[in-house]
Amino acid sequence: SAEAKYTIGVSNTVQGNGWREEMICAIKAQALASGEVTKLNIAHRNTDAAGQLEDIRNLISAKVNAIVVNPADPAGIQSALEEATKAGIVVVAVDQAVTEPSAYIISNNQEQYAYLGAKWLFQQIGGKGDVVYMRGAAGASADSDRDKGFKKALAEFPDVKVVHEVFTGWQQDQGKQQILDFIATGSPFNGIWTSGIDNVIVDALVESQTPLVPVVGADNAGFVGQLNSVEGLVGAAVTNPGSIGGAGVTLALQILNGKKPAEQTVLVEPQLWENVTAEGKAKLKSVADPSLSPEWPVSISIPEWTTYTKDQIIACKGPGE
Amino acid sequence: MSGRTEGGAVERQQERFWNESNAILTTNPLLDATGVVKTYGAVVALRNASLSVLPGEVHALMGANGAGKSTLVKILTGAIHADAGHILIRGEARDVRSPADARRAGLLPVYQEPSLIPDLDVASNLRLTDTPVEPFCAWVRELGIPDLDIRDTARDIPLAVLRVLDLARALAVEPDVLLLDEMTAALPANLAEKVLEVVRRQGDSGRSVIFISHRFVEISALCDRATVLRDGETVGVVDIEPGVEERIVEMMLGARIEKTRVAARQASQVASPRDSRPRLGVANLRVGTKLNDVSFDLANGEVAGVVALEGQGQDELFAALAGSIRPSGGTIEVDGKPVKFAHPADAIRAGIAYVPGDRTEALTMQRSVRENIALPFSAALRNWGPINMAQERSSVVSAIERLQIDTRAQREVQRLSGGNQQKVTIARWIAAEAQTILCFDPTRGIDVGTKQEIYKLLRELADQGKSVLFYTSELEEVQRVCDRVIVIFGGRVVDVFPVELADEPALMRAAYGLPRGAKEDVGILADIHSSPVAKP
Amino acid sequence: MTRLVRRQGWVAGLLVLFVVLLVITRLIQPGYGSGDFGSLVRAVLPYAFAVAAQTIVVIAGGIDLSVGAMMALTSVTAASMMDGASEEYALFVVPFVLAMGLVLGAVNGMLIVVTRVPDIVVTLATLFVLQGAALLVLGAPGGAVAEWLRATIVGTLPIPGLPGISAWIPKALVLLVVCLCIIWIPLKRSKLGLSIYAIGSSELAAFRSGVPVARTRIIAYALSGLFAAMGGLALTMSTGIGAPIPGPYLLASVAAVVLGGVALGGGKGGLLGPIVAVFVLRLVRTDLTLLAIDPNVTAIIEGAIMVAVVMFGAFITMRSRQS
Amino acid sequence: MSTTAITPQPTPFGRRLKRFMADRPLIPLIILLVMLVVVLQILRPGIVNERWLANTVKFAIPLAILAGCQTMTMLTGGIDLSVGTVATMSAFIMATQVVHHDPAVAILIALVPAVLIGLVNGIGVGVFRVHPLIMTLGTSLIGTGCLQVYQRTVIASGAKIPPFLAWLGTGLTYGVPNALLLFVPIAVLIVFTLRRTGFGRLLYAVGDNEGAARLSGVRYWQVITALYVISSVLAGITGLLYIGLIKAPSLSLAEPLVLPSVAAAVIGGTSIFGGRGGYTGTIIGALILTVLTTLLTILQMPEGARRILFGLIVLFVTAAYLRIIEDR
Ligand SMILES: Nc1ncnc2c1ncn2[C@@H]1O[C@H](COP(=O)(O)OP(=O)(O)OP(=O)(O)O)[C@@H](O)[C@H]1O
Ligand SMILES: Nc1ncnc2c1ncn2[C@@H]1O[C@H](COP(=O)(O)OP(=O)(O)OP(=O)(O)O)[C@@H](O)[C@H]1O
Ligand SMILES: [Mg+2]
Ligand SMILES: [Mg+2]
Repeated sequence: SAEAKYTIGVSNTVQGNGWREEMICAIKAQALASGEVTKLNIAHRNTDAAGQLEDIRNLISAKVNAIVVNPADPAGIQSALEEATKAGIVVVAVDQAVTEPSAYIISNNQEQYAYLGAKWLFQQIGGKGDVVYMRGAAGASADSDRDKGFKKALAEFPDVKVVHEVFTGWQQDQGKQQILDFIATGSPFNGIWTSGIDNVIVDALVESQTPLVPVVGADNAGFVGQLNSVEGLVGAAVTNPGSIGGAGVTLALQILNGKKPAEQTVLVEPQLWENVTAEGKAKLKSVADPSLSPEWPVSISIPEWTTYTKDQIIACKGPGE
Repeated sequence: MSGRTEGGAVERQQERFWNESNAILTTNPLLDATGVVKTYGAVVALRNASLSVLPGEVHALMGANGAGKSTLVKILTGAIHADAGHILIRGEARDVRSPADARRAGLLPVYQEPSLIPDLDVASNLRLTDTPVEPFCAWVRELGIPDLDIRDTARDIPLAVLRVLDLARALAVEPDVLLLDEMTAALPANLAEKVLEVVRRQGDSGRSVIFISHRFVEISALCDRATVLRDGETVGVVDIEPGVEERIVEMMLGARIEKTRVAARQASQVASPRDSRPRLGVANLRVGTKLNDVSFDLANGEVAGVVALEGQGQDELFAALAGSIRPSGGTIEVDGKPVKFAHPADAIRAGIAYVPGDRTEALTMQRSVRENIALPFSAALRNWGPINMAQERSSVVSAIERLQIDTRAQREVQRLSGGNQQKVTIARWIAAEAQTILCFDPTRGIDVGTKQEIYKLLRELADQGKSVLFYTSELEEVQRVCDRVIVIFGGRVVDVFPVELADEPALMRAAYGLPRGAKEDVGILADIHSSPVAKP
Repeated sequence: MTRLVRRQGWVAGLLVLFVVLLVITRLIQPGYGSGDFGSLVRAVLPYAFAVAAQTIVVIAGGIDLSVGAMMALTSVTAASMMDGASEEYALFVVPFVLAMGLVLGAVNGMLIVVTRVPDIVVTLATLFVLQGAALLVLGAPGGAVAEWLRATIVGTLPIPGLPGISAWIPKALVLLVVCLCIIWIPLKRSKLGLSIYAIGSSELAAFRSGVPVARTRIIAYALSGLFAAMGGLALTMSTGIGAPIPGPYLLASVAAVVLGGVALGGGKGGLLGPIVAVFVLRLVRTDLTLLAIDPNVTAIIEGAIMVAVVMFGAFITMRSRQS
Repeated sequence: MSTTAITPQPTPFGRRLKRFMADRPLIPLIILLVMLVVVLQILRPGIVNERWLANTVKFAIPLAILAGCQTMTMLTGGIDLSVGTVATMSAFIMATQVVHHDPAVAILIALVPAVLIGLVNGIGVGVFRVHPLIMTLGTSLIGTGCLQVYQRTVIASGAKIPPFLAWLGTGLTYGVPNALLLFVPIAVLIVFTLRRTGFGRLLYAVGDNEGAARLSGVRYWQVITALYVISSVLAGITGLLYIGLIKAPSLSLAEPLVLPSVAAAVIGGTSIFGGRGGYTGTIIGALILTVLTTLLTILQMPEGARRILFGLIVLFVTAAYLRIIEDR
């Protein structure tokens, strides 16, 4: 392939979360696999939109060729992205859209993610009943996108009722305590929709010997394993690949090499893997990966967009490391 | 066992008709407080206190430790609020709700603890209280501190000077009533004397002063009348005249009087067996620029006094012997073996205990009396394990009894009266059975009765073969307690007196660096000493 | 002179450190210029206000855990009020939000005075309350900001005849300096300022010196709220939106306060030190990005620097005490 | 001793009650806890059952142990903000090491960083006199960074929770959480240490007046170093217990417990300025916070309102408690 000549900057605002760690590793692995990147410049920490503005401007100062950004907020970082484009830097937003028109977007469709899972769940419980709605972090924009999708599905099933709505803050411990508290109230419920804090929920159901109800989660290794192994558990994993970061690198390199995509925005549509049909079971079996950390999504690659091997993403090494 | 309340009722009845001094009653009182009550939980600080101050008089407020003097001052100046009582200022009821109110009413206190803001410089402290700078500086000079820089931070100023600044700050606004709570207790003789002069002039110029002190010399030199408190109750008001001390002591102590007399008699028998080998040997000790070349020995069974004016290096001497600061030269020997202290723990291991003059340096104020006394037991690593509660308790209780600590508020040392806090600092080392005790002004703010007990205690310790190094700012104490007196001036030992020769004028002269025998007037206290009640 | 060195030595040291870091930055990235400095100042802006808010209560002997939440609330309030409103409307929004910070800060102070609950608990409680309120105002990041407000922190202050210098004076810096000085300098000179130091140094001594302790404390918290509101506005001005989840401003503010030489017990220090400390911390961040250091190692380095600087400070005070 | 004060009139009942409470600050705290439980039961009749109690205790225990770290450090006028990181580290390291090693070995390996961080904290605070807040914040940043670097080396190895820890963390015996097996000895040890050992006394003394402690022969650095190591080890143990409870190792596992652990200690009556407080109050404080969390989970209301309510209740509980125990 082409010689290595580009420096790519990365900006990410959540640290210590399995999904985001996988995203960073995918970025590194793809940069290495492409052979076109000399150096990655990664700003990766817990911060808000203002902090991300700072990071992006620092990346501009560092004169990178492209910036792959997982935005803290679609609108909040517009000014820095604009500055980047003006400085001739290619900007690719992953995971979430941004409002800056000059930026390219390759992102998971968060609204669709929630809609798909919720719709499956509501069908699964026969179109009526009580569901527990375990959201992400209050005030996060990904959470409000997902809420839109969930509400859309809910509107299609007038007999489904949300009996309990809480924010897990995307924290395992909080999610577990919340569901255990709810179980203790003795209120009946027919299904649980989670925003990715999933395996602790199944654990809680099992531990408290509550009858298992259908659970929708993300494609985290832990949850996928449970869908395969926990007896009597009915559920579905909706993909939300962290490897979207790798896709972002590919897109950025394409643009740098003069291959602009037709559309400014590329959406990666989620898939749903359930363990009810034989076909679904087979799919789940094939994607399960017990060697991964339970917080890591199992979809470690996106066909057509990523070219690294599993070993490469697990090694989590970028060019020059 | 303190017997503080035993038999109190009878005497109180006898002394209830306390308006004995009818002579000056013709004028209206400037400040008149009656029936003041203040309780802290189960502790009754003031039961029924009254105080009436006439214009232009210096009025002593007397009482044993914990009698409620400071509490009364705090109430009069709005720092705390009474549960009951009437306070009239110039015949009018005034609601003094805060120290700021008190200021406006012309009442200015100097509390027992310094009240300058530690992190502000002196100038800012003045500004904070709207004190005019010029008069303040004039007063400071008058009070014997010629070289104060008002840009110095209060924290860096020595305690004695801070007390003087507090006083100067009060004087500068020309208050109608000045309330001085143990103003002289922490002062060396030379500064104390200036304070007395100034206070006396206040009275002359028609202002009133409420003066709290445990030193009878000062009371007799200064005051017109005295109000005596006992257990939070006013038990009498007397005119100060020759021979009145005995009566005041009786009123103050009530049933405790008998014990005190005995104590005083015993303490006056100054004599103790002496070991030939010195317990502590100090040779050519130097600390920074303050202490230059000090040498002396301290024998087993000896009480050696140290006398010095303010800032002559005595603080550094004690701190170095206590392992609190490192000497810059010279040697210290304990039982003939040279020692080097890097930490007070080293000194304590060598049997040397240090009682600082400022009790807030020595006490953990939020902890109980018991924990404070037992603190040294736990200090060493090997004693970090379980505590033998019974053993600890017995040694703590015996120390408490020996010093007659008023343990009514023992759950937190900060609730004890100043004098009782002071006792706790000593009790700690009695309980720990230290071999050598360095006492820096241990009777600061302690009432007469207790003072006698402390003298007696120090003598007893010496009789048991322990050694005591005893710095005092009250020269008359020297003769009661010490075997020998070391006088320090300018960071050097300038003279060593056997106790027989250590009368106050002689000590005073030596402390000023004058050679023995030179006859010069060194101030009011020396005068007073020749005529016990000398009133202007 | 020695007194000046003793009092301002730490701040001077920080300033030197900042300049050294600037030089290092220039070495790492030879093209680092005035524009990049402008970015630095804009990044500093919200932190600086958060730190000012923290500094004033720490000097008064307290601590304010609600700084970040207060910024979030004021930011979402401003952003949602300006959303869809006219440009002129912002002229009303700004004073409104500042007043809101002032009042909420005063409420913090009053709760501390009235309930006598330790300030750390009161402000922890208000942290939740303010955060909750922010979520009620805006459930997710959003809102808008008036264009002229955004423009106040973009670009540089033109100084006629001196284009070279003016390129190095970003408007954001001017705004920061003006906002801080307008409050801090008169305060520092007033008796109120002295009283704030006094209650931080010794509450008892302050009370006995006639300082109205309760009122002073309330004012200190009110001013803290005001600074936090400025911080919230700065957030909205730089991002153009309001975000209900507070950023990392709380811990950063405490760290910068300590790095800036303000004692956590109260009564000591000033505003300049912490502000310079914020600049230093942000510049370190920039350098780490410019150097393309492994992001996971970045956390280690930032932590180590923080500890090392404070240790160094402790070490020199120990030395100076011994001599 | 005849020194008890003579009180003029018989004290009214209200005052006597107050004084009784003031002498036993635990009682009003427990009353407040019970009140919260009653409110919960009223809002959700039937929730207060055996299962709920077990859940509450299970979740309160890790919080209570971390709050114990805060209590002890706060007694000396310090604070330990690194407990969250330390707990997370030991949990994560154990879960990944157990894949290669014996559980016992894995646990030992997992506690090594805890000891190290404690030692660094202790030396920084005790010897170099760095403010504990900054010191522990710094080490927790450093620890987090190290953990991130570490996790990259073990991504492929997966994670496992030893059944023993899962049993301890989630198991019940006759309806009683097994975690009490670990917690009761720890709690007794902490209470005993604070009340009846020399080390405990020194914590109070150092926090109250360091200078006075020094003059009594206490070496500050020894006390502080030992303290922070103990605090860190306790945090490490908490991490092991917590991973047994949550069963999902993540890089921010115990981080959310840090602020609540400080709050629990303060609600329980320990002064952040040092010298005052104790562990029994802290345990109740942890229970109060846990019950409060449940209360707010159960109440259906917007998240914003939920947080507002949480803040207000914490403030109210602390204020009410202070009112009751204040003896004046
Ligand atoms: N805050 C408090 N809480 C409880 N008891 C207190 C408090 N303050 C003072 N007391 C008690 O009130 C009594 C009177 O104390 P006060 O300080 O007025 O004595 P004093 O006459 O000034 O004694 P001294 O000569 O020793 O200074 C003492 O028994 C003391 O223990
Ligand atoms: N020297 C003493 N003088 C006065 N009271 C004392 C003394 N020593 C102990 N006490 C008090 O006597 C009571 C009983 O003493 P004991 O030794 O049993 O304490 P304790 O019950 O072990 O105290 P704790 O466990 O609360 O520390 C306690 O309230 C204690 O404070
Ligand atoms: Mg007194
Ligand atoms: Mg007991």
